[in-house]
Amino acid sequence: MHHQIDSLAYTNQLRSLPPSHKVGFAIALFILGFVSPMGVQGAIALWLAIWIILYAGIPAKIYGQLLLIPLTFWLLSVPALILGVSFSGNVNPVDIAWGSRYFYLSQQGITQAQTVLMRAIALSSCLYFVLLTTPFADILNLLKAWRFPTIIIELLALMYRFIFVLTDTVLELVTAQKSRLGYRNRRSQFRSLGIIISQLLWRTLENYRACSLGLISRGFNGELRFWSDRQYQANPRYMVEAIAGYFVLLLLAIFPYVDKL
Amino acid sequence: MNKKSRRLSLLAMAGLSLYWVIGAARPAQAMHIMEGFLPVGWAVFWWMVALPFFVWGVRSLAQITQQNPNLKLLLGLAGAFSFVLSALKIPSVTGSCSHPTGTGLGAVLFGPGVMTVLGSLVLVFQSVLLAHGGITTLGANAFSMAIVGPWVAWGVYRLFESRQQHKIGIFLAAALGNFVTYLVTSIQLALAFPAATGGVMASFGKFAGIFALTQVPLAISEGLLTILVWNWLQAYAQPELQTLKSIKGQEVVQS
Amino acid sequence: MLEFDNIEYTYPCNTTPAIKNLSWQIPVGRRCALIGRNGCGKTTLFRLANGLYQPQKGVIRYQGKPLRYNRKSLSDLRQKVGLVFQNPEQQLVATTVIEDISYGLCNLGVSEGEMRDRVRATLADFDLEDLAHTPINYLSLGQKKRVSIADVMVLAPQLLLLDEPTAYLDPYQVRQLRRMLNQIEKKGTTIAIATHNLDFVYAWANWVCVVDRGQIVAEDTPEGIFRRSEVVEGLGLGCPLAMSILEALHHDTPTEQALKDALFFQGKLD
Amino acid sequence: MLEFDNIEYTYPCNTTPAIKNLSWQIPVGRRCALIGRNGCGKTTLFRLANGLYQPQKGVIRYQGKPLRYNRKSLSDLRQKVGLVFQNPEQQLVATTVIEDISYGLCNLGVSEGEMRDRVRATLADFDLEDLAHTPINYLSLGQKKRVSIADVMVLAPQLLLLDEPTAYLDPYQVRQLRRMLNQIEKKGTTIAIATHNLDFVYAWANWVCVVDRGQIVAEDTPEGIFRRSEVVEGLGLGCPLAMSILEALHHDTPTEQALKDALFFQGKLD
Repeated sequence: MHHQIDSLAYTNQLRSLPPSHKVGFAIALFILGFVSPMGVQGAIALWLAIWIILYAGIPAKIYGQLLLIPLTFWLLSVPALILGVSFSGNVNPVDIAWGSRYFYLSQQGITQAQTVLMRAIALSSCLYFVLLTTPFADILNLLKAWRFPTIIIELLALMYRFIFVLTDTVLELVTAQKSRLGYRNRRSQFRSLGIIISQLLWRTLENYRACSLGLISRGFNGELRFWSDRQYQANPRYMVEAIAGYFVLLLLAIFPYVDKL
Repeated sequence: MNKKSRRLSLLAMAGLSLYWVIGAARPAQAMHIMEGFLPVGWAVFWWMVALPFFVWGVRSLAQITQQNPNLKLLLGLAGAFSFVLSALKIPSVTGSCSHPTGTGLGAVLFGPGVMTVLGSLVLVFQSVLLAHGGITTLGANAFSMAIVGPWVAWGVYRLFESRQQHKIGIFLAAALGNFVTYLVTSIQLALAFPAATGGVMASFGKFAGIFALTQVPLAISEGLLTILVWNWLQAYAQPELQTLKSIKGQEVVQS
Repeated sequence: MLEFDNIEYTYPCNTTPAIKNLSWQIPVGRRCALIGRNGCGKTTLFRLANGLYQPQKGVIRYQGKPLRYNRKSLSDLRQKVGLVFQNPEQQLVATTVIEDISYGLCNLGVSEGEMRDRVRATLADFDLEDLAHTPINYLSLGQKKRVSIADVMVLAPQLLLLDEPTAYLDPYQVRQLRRMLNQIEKKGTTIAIATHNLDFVYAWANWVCVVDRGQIVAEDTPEGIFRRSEVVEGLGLGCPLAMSILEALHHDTPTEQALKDALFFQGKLD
Repeated sequence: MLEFDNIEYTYPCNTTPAIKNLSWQIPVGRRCALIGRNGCGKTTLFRLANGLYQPQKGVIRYQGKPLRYNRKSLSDLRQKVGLVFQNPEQQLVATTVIEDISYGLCNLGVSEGEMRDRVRATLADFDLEDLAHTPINYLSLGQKKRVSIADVMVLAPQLLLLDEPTAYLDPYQVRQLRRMLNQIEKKGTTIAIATHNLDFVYAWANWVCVVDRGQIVAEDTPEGIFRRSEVVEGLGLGCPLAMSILEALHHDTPTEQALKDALFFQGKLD
């Protein structure tokens, strides 16, 4: 429940780059990663690891932990992808029989699992690059510039602010319960959690009442508008590397097709 | 040769089972399809399916908040509440811990249309703050978690509410809201990765089977927990429930 | 400036009024402190002054004109009468510091240039320039408190109301707050606070109003107020230590200088 | 009783430790007060003492035995070392007063009869009998604070830690709190508080520890501590007014009685 990614995004070394550059770079790689062969996907993942760890200064350990998340999901689905069940008898000699069923390793499944793994790693890297280098306030400003519906931007901004307030509340409540011997067994776990959720809803509405007064007292007129003069500095060195690197990857991606022609 | 490859195959399967046990130990976000998991075609397809629901939800929210701008704040807080709820760890009846979906409680408290928008935004924050789920798979995840889940929960709740069986209604709404989310996710994975023999149905059986072990007990836990919460709210938070009716009530008028 | 005429206010769902038959005028140019037990109506009074609640009886007048509860008049009132809430967590709603400070001006619809000037000047006044683009979530409590005052001061109100400004603050931050209030006062803004911190009241205020059960039961200079036994004993508020000692030793001229030194020492970091 | 041996603790997601190389012993039978700036580590220290956080380095010993972080030992520790949180809003976890007070005992799984006796006795001790079935959300702040202390005392701890007990309270309630603490002490419970309220420290404590940047930088009697300039000026904490006046007039015998009277007057409602 600690919002580590957000605090890294706000302190990382690429924070002052224009968010449109960072997001644009990630989207371009994203599209490339979606359609390119596995080798290029691997190259994208490695290159972005350099950006994230070396240029942005995100601790390698934390980035590794983040990459474990897609990996875990992949591991979880691997059996479903590559294990086949057949009721029609031996497909090939290595199958294992269990009653009338035959389990086998599906060649198609193994290929699929490999493709999915590489794609997931490459695309997750692109997503993480944005998450770890661009603070949420910058993303919101970008969405504003891209003319997303106002109501969505307002809701995102409010949710962002109050997720932190409510998380603090929950953490305090859980700590208080633990200090009074809560969560000792399953029964007390259920009871304590029931209380937490109910209290959380109650406090959510308490916050609503207090904050709406706060908004009104500063002249709320139906819209939540804010102003900011955040300045960004484009970095030529990074721009050159991004563009040059992207072209190399693009060539590598289309090379096999050119060959076929 | 035959014997050797047979042993290899056994070994591979043992390894896979081990992987799966390790994976199951942290099923935390098993119900979010991770970034990059779906092929282009299916990613786009689910975006296209989810988008109309989302747009419809946003438009009705825009109308509600135009009439009563103060509700924006309430909606933002309700969204934050849903996020924090889904980040809590609840004990599953099997002993492990996992996250509730919160779609059942959310749908009953805020209404299913509102939950479509809030649930989708919660998914955005889950990927932004927790790195769970993704952007290409947002369409697919939103369809299972923010559209099918809440509407099923809402339908079930209304059905039992009309028969004056509130508690069963709440339990089933929460449990089914959670369970259906998992079923839809399994279907989505099965469609994207049909098995070589048996096709989509066989594949669905495999995905559903794998996630069932973690998800069914969790659905029951979420149902039980939601009853506890509901009892409390009924007994001590009547004025608060009235406040929430302001978004739900207006939504019904809209639709 | 702001005048309450026979006001009564009852919260919805309550039966006893929170404010009853209250007639009062905020003293212009004075440093005014409201004291009273928890739940006596101080906060309600401030919210009435800001037009957040509409009294069921009586009239509130701003510069002689009765307040009307329509959008235009209220928006005018709230520019002139700023209110800082007790809990900054419930007042800050934007993502970053600069956005939060700009919120009030955005609602007024000022021009881009004026916006920049006023926001930047406020950031400088409250020593928040380095924090301008910091997300609210990463501020410390003292910083949040500072932002919550800056939020209101950016609108350049004529009257600033602060509800429990010293709550959550450590002694060092309380002294910082006092410096901040001095600066605000120099710009011509009248300040009124509601607080439990009697030492702060004695050190800062020159006019004290005692609130009890929804009414102003006494107002006077701090020395005058804390000499009254119905306040000190009847309401159980007690007397600021500094004053009771000064009083006890008042006729003892030789030691008065030493005492004053001690009092001065107390505030020497100001 | 409770002993910290070279403790270091860093919050997850933080780089600088909140507590660093801290070795300290809670003085048994003394009224101990921890003072220090906001964010200096007082609260963290109390939570370490309650086993809520596990230090990355060092050992915490309770009655000579090193604390182990398993369910059983922690549950034993938390019965012996009670912790009252700063904000009662975040400590009260049940629905009604009586349920909240019984929460800790329910978790312990005591028998029905013992439960009734202990809860009833605690309700009586804290003068909460009339409020027993009131929902928490309808209590006033002062009442919530009382319940939050009763919550912990029902477990009959040997050591009671209070984090900012005077926050949110009005002067009358602060005096009530002092009476409560005196009663608790009479029953043999050692009390330690963390606070910003220096007057309260001077009036109540007989041992003061100064915390700065995660370390205990000084400990002494109140008179000893507030005579040190590195505490008063260096940390910007200042000196309690009562003491600085007493000091200033120390050699001036004729007026000392008057001064003491004034100080007594301050606490006369005790």
